[in-house]
Amino acid sequence: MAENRKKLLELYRQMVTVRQFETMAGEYFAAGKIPGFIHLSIGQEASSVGVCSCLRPDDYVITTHRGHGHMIAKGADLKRMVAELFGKKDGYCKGKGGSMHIADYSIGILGANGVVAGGLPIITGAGLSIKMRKTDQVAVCFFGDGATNRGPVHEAMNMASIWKLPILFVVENNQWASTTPLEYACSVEDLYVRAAGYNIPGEQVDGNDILAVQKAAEKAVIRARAGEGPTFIENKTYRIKGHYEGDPQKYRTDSEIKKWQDKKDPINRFSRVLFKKRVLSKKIVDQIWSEVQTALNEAITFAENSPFPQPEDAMADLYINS
Amino acid sequence: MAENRKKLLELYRQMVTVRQFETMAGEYFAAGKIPGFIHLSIGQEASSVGVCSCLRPDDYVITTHRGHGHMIAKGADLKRMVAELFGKKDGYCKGKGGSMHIADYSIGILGANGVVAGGLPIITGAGLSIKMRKTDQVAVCFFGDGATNRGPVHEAMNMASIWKLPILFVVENNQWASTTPLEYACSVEDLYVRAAGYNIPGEQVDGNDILAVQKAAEKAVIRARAGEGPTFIENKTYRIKGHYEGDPQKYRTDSEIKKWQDKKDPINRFSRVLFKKRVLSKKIVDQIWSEVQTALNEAITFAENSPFPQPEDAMADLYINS
Amino acid sequence: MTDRIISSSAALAEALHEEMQRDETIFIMGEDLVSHAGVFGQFKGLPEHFPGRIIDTPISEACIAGCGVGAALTGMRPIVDFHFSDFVTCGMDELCNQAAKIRYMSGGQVKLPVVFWCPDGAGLRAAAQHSQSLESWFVHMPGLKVVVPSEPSDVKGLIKSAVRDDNPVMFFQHKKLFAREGPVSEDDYLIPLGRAAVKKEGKDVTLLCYGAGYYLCEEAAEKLAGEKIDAEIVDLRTLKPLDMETIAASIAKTHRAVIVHEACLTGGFGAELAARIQDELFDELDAPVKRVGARDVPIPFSPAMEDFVLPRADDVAAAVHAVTYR
Amino acid sequence: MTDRIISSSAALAEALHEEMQRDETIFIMGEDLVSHAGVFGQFKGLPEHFPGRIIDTPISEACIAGCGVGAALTGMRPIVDFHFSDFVTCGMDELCNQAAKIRYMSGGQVKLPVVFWCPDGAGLRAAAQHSQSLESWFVHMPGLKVVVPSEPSDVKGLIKSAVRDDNPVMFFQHKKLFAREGPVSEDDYLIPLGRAAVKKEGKDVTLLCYGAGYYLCEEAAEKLAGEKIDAEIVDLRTLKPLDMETIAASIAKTHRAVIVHEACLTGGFGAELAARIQDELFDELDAPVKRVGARDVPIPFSPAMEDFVLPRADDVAAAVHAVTYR
Ligand SMILES: Cc1ncc(C[n+]2csc(CCOP(=O)(O)OP(=O)(O)O)c2C)c(N)n1
Ligand SMILES: Cc1ncc(C[n+]2csc(CCOP(=O)(O)OP(=O)(O)O)c2C)c(N)n1
Ligand SMILES: [Mg+2]
Ligand SMILES: [Mg+2]
Repeated sequence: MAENRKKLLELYRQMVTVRQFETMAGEYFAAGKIPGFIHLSIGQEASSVGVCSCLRPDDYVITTHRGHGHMIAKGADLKRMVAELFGKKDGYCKGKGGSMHIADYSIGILGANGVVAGGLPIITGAGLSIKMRKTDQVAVCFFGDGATNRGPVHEAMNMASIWKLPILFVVENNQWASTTPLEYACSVEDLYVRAAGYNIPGEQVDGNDILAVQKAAEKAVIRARAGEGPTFIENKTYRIKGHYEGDPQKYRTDSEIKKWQDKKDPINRFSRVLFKKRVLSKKIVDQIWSEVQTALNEAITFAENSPFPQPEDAMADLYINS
Repeated sequence: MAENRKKLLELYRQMVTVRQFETMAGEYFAAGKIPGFIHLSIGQEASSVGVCSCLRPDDYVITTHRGHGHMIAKGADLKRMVAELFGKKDGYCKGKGGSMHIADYSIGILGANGVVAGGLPIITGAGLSIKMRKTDQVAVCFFGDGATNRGPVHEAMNMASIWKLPILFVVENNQWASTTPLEYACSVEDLYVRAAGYNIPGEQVDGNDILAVQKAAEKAVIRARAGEGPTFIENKTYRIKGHYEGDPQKYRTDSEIKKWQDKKDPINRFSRVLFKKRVLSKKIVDQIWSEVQTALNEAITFAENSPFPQPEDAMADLYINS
Repeated sequence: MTDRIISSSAALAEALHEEMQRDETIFIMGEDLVSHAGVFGQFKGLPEHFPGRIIDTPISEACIAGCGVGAALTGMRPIVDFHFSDFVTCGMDELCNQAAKIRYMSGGQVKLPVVFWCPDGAGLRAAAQHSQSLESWFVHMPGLKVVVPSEPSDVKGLIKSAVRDDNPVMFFQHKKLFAREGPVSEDDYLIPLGRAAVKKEGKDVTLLCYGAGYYLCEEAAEKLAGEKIDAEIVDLRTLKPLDMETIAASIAKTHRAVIVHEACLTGGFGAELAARIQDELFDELDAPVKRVGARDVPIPFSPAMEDFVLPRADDVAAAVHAVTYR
Repeated sequence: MTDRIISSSAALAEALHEEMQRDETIFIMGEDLVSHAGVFGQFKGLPEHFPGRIIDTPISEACIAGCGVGAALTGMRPIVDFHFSDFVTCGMDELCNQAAKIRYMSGGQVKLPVVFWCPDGAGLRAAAQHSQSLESWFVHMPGLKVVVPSEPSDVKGLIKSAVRDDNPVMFFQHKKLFAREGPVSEDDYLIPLGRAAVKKEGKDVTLLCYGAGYYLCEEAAEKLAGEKIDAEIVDLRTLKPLDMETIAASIAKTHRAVIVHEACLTGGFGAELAARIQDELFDELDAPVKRVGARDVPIPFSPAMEDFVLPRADDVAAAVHAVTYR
């Protein structure tokens, strides 16, 4: 019971961490501290945290252009994350990748990807590798609803199925792909139905309910570790912020966004549950938010203090000597 | 009735034409008259003829590396076909394409394709064009069971569905993709089940029963012309010859092939039906086979007499002046 | 009629507006076009004026490119928006094995009037997968034409020619140049594909460039003028077909050439051009042909590194010094 | 140990056999490999000896290539068979946006030991979509290495180095050379990537070649010998990294260079090489660098046309005449 309580609190803390990280990133982007463009996952925290809570450190995760949450949930170091977003030398990629290519291979993050659906063929290779090396690792690929219409998704799902690879295909169906709604671009309303075309169990999950996500992921992980093959999980959720920071969002109304805030907000929802279970109290909430803020402040200080790479550093890290 | 009789005889004649054409091609290939490599459709005649019998001259067809049957069924000129296989100047492509790239745009054949599944994105464009030009044409794409695992198939089916394009996706499931059996490479046993993932009606048809094929195609064509969108038809059949002429076929047994010959042969099956209906008689059969042979002989003579292109002709036909 | 000072985006939209008005078989398809008039706002006004002819697609680059092929084969004149030129990688088969080859493989039975419109280039801190300049791949693919305009007036005249061309055309525009302004005539004019422009006359060295490289040359030429080096700037505008005549005429005058592009140096278009010049104009050259391009690494994210990797006007000037020293 | 006369296919299979024995993380995946030991029989013996390590795949080039990336990132050393090099078009994103860039984008966190094995080239009457030589695309993509062996002994030594390399390597072998025989040592030897071979010494002209081009040069050199023109043949073997040192040494001796490849001329690797030579070795050259390659059209089907499009030894000789005339 105490154990369970601890776990629930940890889930809550993780979601708060993702939320605060993203909020911070939006602010620092607006302030001109983060170059390029960034895609925030506010509103989708239940998916990243819920799924990754079922994983071991040696499991693999591939994420997308909207990958900060997955990084954090898999255990990434906030300091090096912020430093990377700032383009600093102590960033995960020494400033070479930025938000869209952030990765920490030491904790099994096989990279974010700037190419939509770019991760699916790679995760299939990771799954094949697990099978050939005969470990019981699992490999998780997050991707968006928009990504589901790209060909490599089809190739990967088929291949993972015929070889029974230990893979979780996790669609974060936030109902929008940039300016394009799912209902326009996608021939089916519910993405999980496509799984049947590959003989893969598919499930649609309330993606803003972290316990539901966790339950589905847990089942899929057990299946994968047992060598029974891949699972397709559709986490139905909603992107609260623009596609990228600065997005004019002419394609949707404020009232649509509103519908997904407050009551449906995954953190609010989970905290209501935890309050009811008496796991959370106002005091604990304040404590967690302020601890996370402290950690984040440290990360920002670290990143601010980290030097920019030297221009010539651009020439390093392309080939490895072998 | 007489009308119907004529139509049935025409179907039979077409199947015989495809069969004899392919047999001839195999012989001329073995004799060194046809350069490169060729893929024959013997055993699959019910699919090509059955589907194309539902089409108008202004409808579009895209075929594959195994495309002679579709060409013939759509009304191509045997003379120019043989000439192309021989690499002659009077061939459809002036000897530039050969078997794998044979095409007759004047009868709506938008090309064979040496790239497996290469036709699917193109047919989608043809379907879109029909819709934009507001005609009631339909566009048919043939492809193999092996092709179904390529990504562009997925992209095309989704796009055709969301725009309700007038397309027939016709899989000729001959159960083998080169050396690889469907049951190994494909995560589902029945390919038509994948159609549900695109909200497209899908149907599996006994692909060696030409009347069954015709019925399914007819329904799909009516649906397409009515603006109701694409249909997915899986013609289950079998490739009697090797993947290419000269294929050592170590991957399958003679007895497996035998199972699909004789009784299951699509021409034999159809002739049994026609005999029963008294549409065919021994005499008519002989007459048709010999008429087809005569036409084919003429085509061969035409092709033999056609000159080879001049070496420098290679430099023509790349760009059009505009 | 008079020239106005407008941006490359505005020039593009104006040209397409005129063409779409003229020919109703023209349409534009790609991702995220309608609501923001293209991801860079480059099609401003078109969605309202031509409803149903600016078509949003799912994220399916292979099929989008193939749609361009299929529609072109059946009576339409599609313009396919590739969103970011980096994603041509997702449609290379449709571009290179289909669009480029179909007419030829058919023995000339058909035409393929399709434009593949690709916003390319770096400098936006967009990192390795959103910053490439890949034009040289397509120069190495018989059957395609390749156009890379620089100034807004070129954009207008060249996109019109590309749209009217009956062959598949790869059309690259640099993302950082969309907002850049220049004089553009109100006339309905065409710039033929395959004609370079001498944008500045000079007698000491020929600067051969296209796309963003043009502005580097302009800047470098100004600096060099201060050193009494009189550079001629030839903006190639079309890489295939290539206007060797204009190039040769310029080099016959200057006897020195520097090629400038943003694509990474090794295997870039500068390689082909330098190879041809040293062969066809060997006796005209008083110095080797120098090339200026990005360094041979992926584009890094962090600003100082990205700037280091990309060619600058100073690099152009340095190359000019190297060839005028002799 | 002794040399045997064996084919390129046998050399490839032997080398892979040795490597797979040595390192159990090596495996081969691709279409139609197991039953016929590869579509050209190039992996003869391997399916029996290494069951489960030669893996048939569905027809899914993008995912196959991506599998190579994913497996390489997680402790394996995959060899990805592309079936025909023409189909790299179906996996260009995985090759160029993923394999080539992942290490760099990650700031050097990982290695990617993967070989993309691509049978290329024309001459089999296989027409436009089964006959291309596309190596120059990958030379223009930082992060990839590019290897193109010619003789069986090179195949053996180079594939071993490619397999042991921790970077992604594009490995092209010409389909018509599989059956071609030559002496191959029984030793377990490596040919380092980035080292060219002077295969015939000569003093009058340097023939720079790789892959099938090597045999054209060999044939041409013999003819030229009859005319008392003494050609040196430098087989580059690796295009990236490139052995400029050996090239420079040869040209410093001959002062003339002809580059030979089967890829179509415009934008081919010869462009890059000629551009570098005329720049770096300008004062050594007594004549322009000439390039010999296929004509700039897709490969046509009919034999006389295909032969006309492809470069021949006579073309090499003619280019040599052009540069030795001066
Ligand atoms: C292959 C490719 N095509 C297009 C893009 C441009 N793009 C970036 S994100 C995006 C939308 C993705 O939508 P979705 O998969 O639903 O993910 P989300 O942004 O909603 O998390 C698009 C079109 C890209 N990065 N890669
Ligand atoms: C993209 C691509 N990959 C691989 C090949 C090589 N190849 C040609 S036909 C074929 C098998 C095709 O099988 P299927 O689609 O079932 O058609 P079938 O030959 O049975 O008619 C393969 C792998 C190709 N031509 N194109
Ligand atoms: Mg989305
Ligand atoms: Mg098949």
